[in-house]
Amino acid sequence: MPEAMDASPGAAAGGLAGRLWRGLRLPLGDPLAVFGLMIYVLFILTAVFADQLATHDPTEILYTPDYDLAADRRPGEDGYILGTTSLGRDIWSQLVYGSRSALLIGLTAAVMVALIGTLVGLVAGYFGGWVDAVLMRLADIAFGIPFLPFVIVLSAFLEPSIWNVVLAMALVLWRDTGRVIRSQVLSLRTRAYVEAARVCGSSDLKIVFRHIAPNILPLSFLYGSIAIGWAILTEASISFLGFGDPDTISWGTMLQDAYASQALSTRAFHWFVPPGLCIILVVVAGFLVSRGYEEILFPKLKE
Amino acid sequence: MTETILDIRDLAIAYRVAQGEMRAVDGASLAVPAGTITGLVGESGCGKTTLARALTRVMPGNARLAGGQALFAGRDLMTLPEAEMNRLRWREIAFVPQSAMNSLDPVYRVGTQLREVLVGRGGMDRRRARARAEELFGMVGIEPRRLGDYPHQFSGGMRQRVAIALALALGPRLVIADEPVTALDVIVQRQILDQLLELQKGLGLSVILVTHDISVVAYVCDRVAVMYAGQVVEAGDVRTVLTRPAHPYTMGLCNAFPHLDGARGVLTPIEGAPPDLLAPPPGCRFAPRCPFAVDACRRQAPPVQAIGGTHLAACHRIAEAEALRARAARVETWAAMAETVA
Amino acid sequence: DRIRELKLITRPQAAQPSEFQFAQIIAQEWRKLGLDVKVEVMPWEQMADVVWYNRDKWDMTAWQMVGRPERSDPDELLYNLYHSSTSAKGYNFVGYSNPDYDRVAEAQRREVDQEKRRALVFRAQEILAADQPVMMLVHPRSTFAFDKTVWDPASVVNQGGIGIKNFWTFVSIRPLGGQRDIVLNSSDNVQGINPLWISGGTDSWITELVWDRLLRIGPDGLPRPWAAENWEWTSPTSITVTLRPGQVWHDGKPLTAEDVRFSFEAAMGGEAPMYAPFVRNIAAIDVDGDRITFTLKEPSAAFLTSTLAKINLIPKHVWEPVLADLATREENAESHQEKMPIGSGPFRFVSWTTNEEVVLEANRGHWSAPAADRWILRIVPNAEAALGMLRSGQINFLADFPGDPKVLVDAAAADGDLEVVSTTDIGFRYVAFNNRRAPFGDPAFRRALSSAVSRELIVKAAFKGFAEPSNSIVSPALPFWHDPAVDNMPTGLDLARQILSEAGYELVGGKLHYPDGVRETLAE
Amino acid sequence: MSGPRAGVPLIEAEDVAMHFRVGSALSALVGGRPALVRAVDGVSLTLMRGESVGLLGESGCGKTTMGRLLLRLLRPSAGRIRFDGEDIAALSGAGLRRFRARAQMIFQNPFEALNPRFTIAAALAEPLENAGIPRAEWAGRIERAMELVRLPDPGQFLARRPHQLSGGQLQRVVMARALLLDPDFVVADEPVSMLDVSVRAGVLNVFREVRARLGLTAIYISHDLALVRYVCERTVVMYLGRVVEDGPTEAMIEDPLHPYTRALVAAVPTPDPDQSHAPLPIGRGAPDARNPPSGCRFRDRCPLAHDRCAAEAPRPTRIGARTVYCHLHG
Amino acid sequence: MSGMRQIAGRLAQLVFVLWAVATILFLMFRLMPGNPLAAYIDPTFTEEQQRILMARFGLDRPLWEQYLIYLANLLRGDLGDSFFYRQPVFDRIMELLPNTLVLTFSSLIIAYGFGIVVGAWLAWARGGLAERIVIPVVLTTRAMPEFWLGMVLLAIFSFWLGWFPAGGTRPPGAEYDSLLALYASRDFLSHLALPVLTLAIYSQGLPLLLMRSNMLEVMREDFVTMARIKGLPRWRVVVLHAARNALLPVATSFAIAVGYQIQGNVVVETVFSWPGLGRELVNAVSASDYPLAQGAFLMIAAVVVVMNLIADLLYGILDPRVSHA
Ligand SMILES: Nc1ncnc2c1ncn2[C@@H]1O[C@H](COP(=O)(O)OP(=O)(O)OP(=O)(O)O)[C@@H](O)[C@H]1O
Ligand SMILES: Nc1ncnc2c1ncn2[C@@H]1O[C@H](COP(=O)(O)OP(=O)(O)OP(=O)(O)O)[C@@H](O)[C@H]1O
Ligand SMILES: [Mg+2]
Ligand SMILES: [Mg+2]
Repeated sequence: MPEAMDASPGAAAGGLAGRLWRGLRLPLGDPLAVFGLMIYVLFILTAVFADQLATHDPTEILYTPDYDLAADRRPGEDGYILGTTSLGRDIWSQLVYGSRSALLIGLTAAVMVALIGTLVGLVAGYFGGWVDAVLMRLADIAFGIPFLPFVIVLSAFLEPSIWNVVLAMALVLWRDTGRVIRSQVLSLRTRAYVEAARVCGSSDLKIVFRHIAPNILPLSFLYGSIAIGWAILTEASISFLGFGDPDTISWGTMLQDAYASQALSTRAFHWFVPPGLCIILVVVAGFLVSRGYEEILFPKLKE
Repeated sequence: MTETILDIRDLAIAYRVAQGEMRAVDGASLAVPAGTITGLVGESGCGKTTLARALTRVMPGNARLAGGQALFAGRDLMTLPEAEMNRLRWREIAFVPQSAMNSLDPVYRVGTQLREVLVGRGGMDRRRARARAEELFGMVGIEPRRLGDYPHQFSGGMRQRVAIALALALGPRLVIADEPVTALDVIVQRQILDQLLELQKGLGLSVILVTHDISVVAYVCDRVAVMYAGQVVEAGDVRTVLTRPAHPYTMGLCNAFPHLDGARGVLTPIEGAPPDLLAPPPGCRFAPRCPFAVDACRRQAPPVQAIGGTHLAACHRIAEAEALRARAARVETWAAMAETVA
Repeated sequence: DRIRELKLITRPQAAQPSEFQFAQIIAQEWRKLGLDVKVEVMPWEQMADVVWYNRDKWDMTAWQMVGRPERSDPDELLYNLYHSSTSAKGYNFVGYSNPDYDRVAEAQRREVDQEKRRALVFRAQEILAADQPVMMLVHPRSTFAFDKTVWDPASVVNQGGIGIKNFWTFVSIRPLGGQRDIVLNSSDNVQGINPLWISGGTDSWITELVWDRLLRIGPDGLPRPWAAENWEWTSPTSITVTLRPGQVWHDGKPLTAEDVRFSFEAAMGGEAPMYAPFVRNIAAIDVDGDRITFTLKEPSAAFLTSTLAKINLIPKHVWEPVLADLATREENAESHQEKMPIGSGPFRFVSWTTNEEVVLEANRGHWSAPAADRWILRIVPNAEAALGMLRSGQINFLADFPGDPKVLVDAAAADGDLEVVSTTDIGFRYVAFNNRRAPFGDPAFRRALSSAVSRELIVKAAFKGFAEPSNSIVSPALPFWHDPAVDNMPTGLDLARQILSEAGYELVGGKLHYPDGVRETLAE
Repeated sequence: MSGPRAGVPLIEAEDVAMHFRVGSALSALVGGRPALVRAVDGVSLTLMRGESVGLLGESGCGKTTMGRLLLRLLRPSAGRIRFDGEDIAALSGAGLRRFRARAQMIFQNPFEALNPRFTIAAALAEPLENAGIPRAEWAGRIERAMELVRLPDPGQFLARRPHQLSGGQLQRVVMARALLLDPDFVVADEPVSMLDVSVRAGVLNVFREVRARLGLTAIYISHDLALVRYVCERTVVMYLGRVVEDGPTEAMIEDPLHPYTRALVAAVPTPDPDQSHAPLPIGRGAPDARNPPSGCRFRDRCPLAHDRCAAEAPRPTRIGARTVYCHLHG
Repeated sequence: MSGMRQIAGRLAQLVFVLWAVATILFLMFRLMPGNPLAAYIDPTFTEEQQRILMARFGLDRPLWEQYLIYLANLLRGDLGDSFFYRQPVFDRIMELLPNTLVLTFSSLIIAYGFGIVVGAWLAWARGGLAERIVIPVVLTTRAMPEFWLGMVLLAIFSFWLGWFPAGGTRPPGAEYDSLLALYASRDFLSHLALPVLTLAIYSQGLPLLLMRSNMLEVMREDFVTMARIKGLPRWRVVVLHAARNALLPVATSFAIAVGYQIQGNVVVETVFSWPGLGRELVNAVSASDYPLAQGAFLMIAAVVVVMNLIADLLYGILDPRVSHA
């Protein structure tokens, strides 16, 4: 009996970190999702140890003492692992540092989208009334804003920076998360156990955090992991269109650089394929993880 | 007596699940006389739907025939080639599902769904199909002009009538109705049952009516079979089974129902829960909940025995039925089990 | 005082890869002198806003002057870029001010005697070389290509300082086979097709072909007769031209001297502000039959190049009502896009599809009718696609190649059907110092920075060798005006350090400091 | 807890109405009237202390809504509800917390009434924590409540999660949770309709017992007259958001006054093979809460309806201990 | 009746959203530091000339007045004059919008046709090898940056194989009587092929996955089981019952996808030199042509909002549960 009691309200408290970790409910049951998580880990490690992995400063223009640019080196040539760009920068180092921007953009965007969307959804769904009305009208507006054009316009005003993508996502893309979570909250709110919590005197705050939030967290993570991919793809598109930040090495700017330098014509596959692959891998990883969450959320899909 | 239209013998159906194979129906036997309504009762999960669906041979992907036969007019439905089975479906054997809302395709008008069956399965031309559809609607008491409506435009009771009309469309010999009134209010339920009775009598249909409500059985059925944990434990004509049950489970079931008139006596629950079908107990499956269980019950499965006429039961103490019935009427008999099964 | 962090503005890599690249290199080198240099990237519009309109707010900027035929005369560059009178508002955005230089620049513009003027132009180049108001980098080589299986290479004209993409080529280029359309590309959109509006660079290719001018700058860089048969200076301020007979507008009406007068007056009126500077010197225009006499306010050596070879001849019967209408409204002629532009040039307008193509056809009735049938300009926004289209035959004249010239040359070598021609340009690239602002007010400091960077490195690293190192704003492509004495400026970090220390600058703790007693004062 | 004092009203509902707006607010703005569902439309109801009342009616007639109104889970569109003399709409803060401790609910679907992520112990601790009961008392209270609902050996359940219990057990846990704080008033919303017949009786018995032992005031919501009869002495029959008949259960079954009640009584099937097959005294058709008929709501299905039924809504008529809303008795 | 009311409500919402977007845009463009016309004022201009130019675009008035004029003009369909072209923005946009729409719709129709069929088939063949191969491939196509995919297709099919032209909508100098004649021509189709292929490859994933999961869900529904119990032919069950129902949300998603696609076109139009609205927006933003950028943005937003509305209405039309409520 006493030990059963320990397992009880403790399960509801138990430290924020622990609760978050449990809230994460990493989709470890699904092999594809695990594969996605492994890709994440790989890229996170690369980003963390970028300084050790990179062989050069990714933006340094490399030239020989007699003023010959070390440009267009093929992989392996002169010790450049993936060769150099036609402006004389080391591709391998750029790729390695690119993972940092990707991680930065991806994670912050994911956190923004998930956090804002979740808060909006929770507040609108649970409290309803005019708060809901205002928030949902804002969501309507956000749904009316074409995203990529918005990022373009935004980058034109602010200094070119990878944060523009994050900012735009925070300003616009919470809408999907917000709406889905709101409708989820609306349905959770009428669940008998939420009603039961009210009958037994739980405050709104307690109900939201104890009974509702834990059930929508996986949904937030689902949207968060999709947002990672979106952010990275958007950053790449923006860079490709020339609105990127030239001082920050990202896979998008690398692709743009390659494209502007006609890597296609010169068949410099070693230049434009790796960043493309990295983008695809990370984005696919996001999809796989989000599918893992989907199966947690809607287990009927499995059967 | 009358001829038997359906003879189910030792039927077993198994589901593949994560933990292994579960026999949802495990050696069930049942004879359905032609032109009667046979009730199939039992608590949730005892395999009623599984049995009923098996007769159509449209089963979930993880289901498998694990033995037995179902002879329909002499032919074994379980081994019939698929093409031939498909010819039988709906023309000979029709089905009324529990939830008519979900069983009607929401995107087609009900008239279209009737026509699909009449034309596609009945081979009628469109004009005849139209006339027949109107006739069917008349039979179940819905105005023919509502053929043009969509399912969601009907109330629950009317949908159930539509489902009955659909089942009767091709003049089948056997109608299997899986809990056709469970989700309905009492008044509507009564109206549907009246309708069903009237049609059955008028058309001379044979009906298998699946339900968990003994009152419904008492109201419409000629015969009844009681299922427990995948097996038919008692069968016979309604009056006999309900007034002189021979199996302790049936006795318990009858005691658990509140009556509207008569003494406001105490209801008696059957303590405990049905067995886990993945690992059913040896011997009689009801033994763990049975206040009359003896050692033999726990060791050996009782055979189905005839008590008289068509009354059958599977119980080791069938000879003492009379005495047991008397004991079963007392609350204490069952309450004593509460401690044992918990 | 320690020298503050200096900011070098450049355009983004996507827009200007070589500029971006040389800015990076230069900053990388200057840091070795003990300076803090930050490269700031901004798009052209923002850069223009800062540099033109906030003249005391910036330190240094990468800049570019493009080669236009009328810049074949050195006057525009010498006077406008560095004369102190244009410092407040005009082209002298660097704020260079030197009375000696002003005198020389004024003198050359009035001097009608070629030889004497040449000496003055040389003198001006030498003063600039000594003062280094800007850090001259290179005259790039403009590189174009065409399909030599379609066009006869002998019929392609290479205009000095401009390259093979020029008026003369388009008029004379000769098809070898059945493909008789010039299909060329541009990476910029066409803004308008308007003889009274100097819009985008690409637009001028079209206006040049559709509208004739009295004179045209020849492949040799000198003005030659065109719609005017000849010209004659009757006094230092008066010039008479005779119209070539038999010219007609594309709509069939004859071209008269009245039309010519109308064209110049249209530019002098308020409705075509961008042409106004070119006709500001005209005091009067008199018409006498086929002869038109221009009376100038003051002598001008560059009048032929910058005015007579510049103003488009427009039909009075088309434009007179238009201009009268515009005079009553806020819009000016720049907003008037003719549905069917009418000129008298060797090509006639056919169609314009936004962001896609402009089609002109040969004006067979022209006295100098082109050999090709049509001139089709395709808008291809990026180099990769342009090159691919050239190789696959979807275009046959590569008129705009923002990409890496080396890739083009390699591609041509591999292909065999393509001919690539590169020509040293009139235009040039440089880094402008803001002369108004410390520490750039000190010529020694400017000289030191300028000599710190090897131009060879710039040529190789930023231009892939497709540029000529330069220390003069007058291109070597104009041999008559270019002063060879200023070429070959010595460079090197050691030299730069020497200049700095001679001028009193000191290195303290690895950072460069002003000479003793000099304090940094900025008028913000 | 004060003992039951018969004859003292605990709950008084006066002319309570609950109208749900369906459809979006914006379309209402543009198109005028929004669609209204009159789930409860003018119900007056008084419950004495210790009294248990069955709330009977077909699906959608507003039973659950009424129950939720009484517990202040909804705020009525009109009318007033007093609990122990206090208007519950005015409650807030500590007053509301006290009310929450005194008025409890037992839910229809025990599988949903407990948060699947909580252990049974955590679920049971929640009301105690909210009521500010000292932690030391929790175990004792929980044990007592579990005993009340006849869950022998509670220790074996506490660490489990809901899906590891059977329906009957779960429903008893839900009851235990409702009884933890010694409430005065309990609303049971069809507590056995999701349960299997064989276990139903057990839960009903517990409910009857607990009510009697604690002197609870209770409302038992159901659409099954036989069940109501089993647990309640008094029954209120609702039809389309209104009360049609109110009185002692036995009398109602013996002699239903309202035509609807009559049909209801006739329709209830019994496990008796000899029951009557006489046609039901009611027309076909389905009630629609969005467009209820004028006057008496039952008139379009009523075999005895006459002109007056369409014209005016029937007023309550008292006949002994019973009240009926029908013009036939007016 | 209530249907009309609902449409009226949604229209009001649409107008509200467009107004909000227009206002946000206005504020963004006007509150930006610096002279909006900087890029278009030649330094040789006199003060007077500059003033005239400012007045020409109404930039000399106070902000609120500009805003009111802007709104009033919007109502009249007047999006102002482009700085870059010195022409009415509306005309430019109307010239480019059809190209963008053709690209969007043709690619989506292909993507949806393919996605629906393959998605349904995958649901049918659930759990098989096909699923294990196709799904990762589909996910990968959605993860590819569109421009990257476009570049690769361009390199292969245009530059190397020479099967398709690399850009534009028509062969050089080709003339057509009308836009329709152009769109109906073979030349146009060959120009359309690569950008459409790029977009279609990118977009097919959504309908495919959606169709598959809907199908899986619908196949579990009672009415599908019932159709089988009725002894209906297998194809009828799968196509007329399962697929027909699974199609509902997919069809609705089409309209929403149009909205999404039209935003994404920005990139593909740039790769394939496609004279459409997206590329014009990029040009306008790069050229600081605010009126044009604003107009193009608004037009795209309008398409998005209208498509969202159509999605709603479509749902109502296609799903009898809503339309016949
Ligand atoms: N597709 C399936 N896969 C695995 N197990 C199943 C499946 N369908 C049913 N079962 C299990 O088989 C047993 C019998 O189910 P069945 O639906 O036949 O019972 P039932 O008597 O109809 O119950 P109810 O009264 O609830 O409808 C149950 O334990 C059920 O959980
Ligand atoms: N939150 C709500 N919003 C809109 N309508 C509602 C809401 N809650 C209930 N209703 C409607 O109010 C009416 C009464 O509902 P209520 O749940 O009270 O009925 P009930 O008698 O409990 O029915 P049941 O026996 O099916 O539980 C129904 O028509 C229902 O659809
Ligand atoms: Mg069943
Ligand atoms: Mg209810």
